[in-house]
Amino acid sequence: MTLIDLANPTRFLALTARLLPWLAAATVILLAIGLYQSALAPDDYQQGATVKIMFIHVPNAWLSMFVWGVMSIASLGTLVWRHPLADVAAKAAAPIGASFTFLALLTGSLWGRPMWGTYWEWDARLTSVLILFLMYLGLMALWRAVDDPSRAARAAAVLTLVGAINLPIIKFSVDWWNTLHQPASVMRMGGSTLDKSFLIPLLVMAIAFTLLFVTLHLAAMRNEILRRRVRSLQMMQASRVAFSSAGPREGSASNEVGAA
Amino acid sequence: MSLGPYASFIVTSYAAAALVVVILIFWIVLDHRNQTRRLRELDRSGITRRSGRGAMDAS
Amino acid sequence: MSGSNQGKLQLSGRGVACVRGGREVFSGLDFAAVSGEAVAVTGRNGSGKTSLLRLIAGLLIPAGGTIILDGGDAEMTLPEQCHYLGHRDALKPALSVKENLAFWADFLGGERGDAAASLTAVGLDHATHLPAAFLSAGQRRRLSLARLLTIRRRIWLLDEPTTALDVAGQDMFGGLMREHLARGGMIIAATHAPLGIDSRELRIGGAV
Amino acid sequence: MTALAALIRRDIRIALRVGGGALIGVLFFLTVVVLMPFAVGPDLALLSRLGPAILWLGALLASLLTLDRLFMADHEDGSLDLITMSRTPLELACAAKALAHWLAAGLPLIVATPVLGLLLNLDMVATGAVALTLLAGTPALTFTGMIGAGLAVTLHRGGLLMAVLVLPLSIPVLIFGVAASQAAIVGPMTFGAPFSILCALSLVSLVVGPFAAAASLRHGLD
Repeated sequence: MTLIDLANPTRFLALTARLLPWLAAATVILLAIGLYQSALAPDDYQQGATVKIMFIHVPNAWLSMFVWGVMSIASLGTLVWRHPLADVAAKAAAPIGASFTFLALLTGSLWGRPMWGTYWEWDARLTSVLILFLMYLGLMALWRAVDDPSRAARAAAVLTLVGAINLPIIKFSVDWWNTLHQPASVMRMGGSTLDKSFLIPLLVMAIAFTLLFVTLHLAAMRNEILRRRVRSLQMMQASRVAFSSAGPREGSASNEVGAA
Repeated sequence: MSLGPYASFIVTSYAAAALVVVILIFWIVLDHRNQTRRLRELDRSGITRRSGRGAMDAS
Repeated sequence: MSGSNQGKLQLSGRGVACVRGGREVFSGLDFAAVSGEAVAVTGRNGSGKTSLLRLIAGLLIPAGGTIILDGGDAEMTLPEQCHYLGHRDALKPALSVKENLAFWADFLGGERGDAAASLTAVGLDHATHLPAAFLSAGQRRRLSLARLLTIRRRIWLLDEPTTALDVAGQDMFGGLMREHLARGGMIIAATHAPLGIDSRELRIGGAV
Repeated sequence: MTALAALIRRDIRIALRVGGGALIGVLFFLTVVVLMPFAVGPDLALLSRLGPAILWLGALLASLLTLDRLFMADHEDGSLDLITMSRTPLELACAAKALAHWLAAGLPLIVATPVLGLLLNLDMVATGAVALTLLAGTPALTFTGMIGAGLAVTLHRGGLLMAVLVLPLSIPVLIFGVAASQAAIVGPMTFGAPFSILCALSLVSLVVGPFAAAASLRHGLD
């Protein structure tokens, strides 16, 4: 299967149908292993058992950026290569990416509460993720604001790419803003290298969540293709009504064509 | 395994992650059902795609 | 039917004047119409055809003169007994055909039950659940006509009603208008094209 | 009553459908509030002191900026003509539209307040106070903003002009809204006094707003 083959939505649907069960199974197995290992992981000498939050926080934070990367590539696909599935991929990824980013924020603040004493700290990293979350929501609002998906696709693609360029700048300025105001008061997860007993479950969880994203993304893309198919068929149906009202004979004729 | 004094925070984060993922899955499955149902209804009312690949839609 | 079992309607205007944007569009206009009659308001562009309809509909305030309705429902004002079909279709693209019609039926006091029959009458019964955004200009016009049927008002104020309608649509609309007149309704239509039914012409702004 | 209920249902439905703007208001609110700390600095003590004011300003801007299309859309597609001609008094129709707008765009702001309160380091009492004052005050914002939306139809202009016209009108609401929240958090005033004035402002605007908007719409028709 090359990228050209995938350009045909019908072939893509067939491929998805074959791939999805395997992907789902792999995700479940990896998640089970990851959860088991993170349950067995020892407590951190500084943070105690709260370090377990890391095993879901970090994969979600990783995915929040990874999904934006996927959307950026898809946007390039829309603008440069005009790949017909690119904007489907970009649109389907946005809500999933937003969910992962939300989880990263939520688990981050639940992790921060025992560590810092507040749920929210205007810490550079958390703040950057918050801005990323807002950008995801803005992108979803953009997709929702325009009824015609192919028209929305261009605008969303431009916004996604501008976001991808802007995110490092935002990250940098937030870092600068943060250190300007409160020099290194926030204790982050030990600066030293992670112990192996944490690293392995973390890696497994990260891979499991990535697989989860791929599975959900493919399924959401399939839905999006079907949604567009429904839309174009409905528009055909709307225009057909004009014919059938011209006379009953024509209407029944078109029905027969459909039934054949 | 003991979760220490902050057990509730750990459990809440895992539960929230599970909840959000389940909602996502639920939404995607429901959406799929809706779209296929609409396609079937359209098919019944005699509207098919010009390319005539209606048979592939079921897959 | 609200039409036939009520008395004769007589709409009359005396010395009606209309000023828009500081410019006098027309003045001293006298006109009359009775139930069962269609009046075709004609005139060149800018002669005030639309303004006259909007004056009757109460959407503009006359600069002079009076417009009186005799024989109507005494409890209702003139605009409340009219249905105005303007250039714009008053449809929400986000709502389905059925939802659009049901809203106006609820809001303007029509029968929801009539909605389905009206949609069949104008040839939109296959599209009831589709968003109005999918409709073509002619189909949107047809949906407006369905609203005209659902909300039974004795006086129809029609502004270029046949624009965007195809030949079959114009035939259908002619039939609807004849039915309305037979039921004791009144039609006042601003039009360039022939209306498709017997009508009395009211020419305004004759001086060129 | 069915007429008004139908109008409210329709407006909420449109706001929630694809292309509707109900949730964009919340997103705007969220963004404005998140921007504030970048200007003020991440000092949590300072933020929690400014919190009620920031939340109120954000809610004020969010609810007013989403209002300018309230009558414009209906005017552009001709719905307003039919609404004006109907048996339902235009004042009541205006009130129904404003209520629908508040339900679709105003209530979500109040729901979002606790989350934003967390970001601004407000404690439970403070967040509750701000949410309560917003609940009492945002109807006033919507119903005064409606006057501007009516004028926008008359003037054939929306957007910033409308904001310039309406923002001064909402100053009293802002003053008593923030005062009531501050009173609940730090004192020294009692919460009751500014809060009851806030409620009174809302009630007055519930009466004045529809009449003013309807008057301006009647003159704006042509």
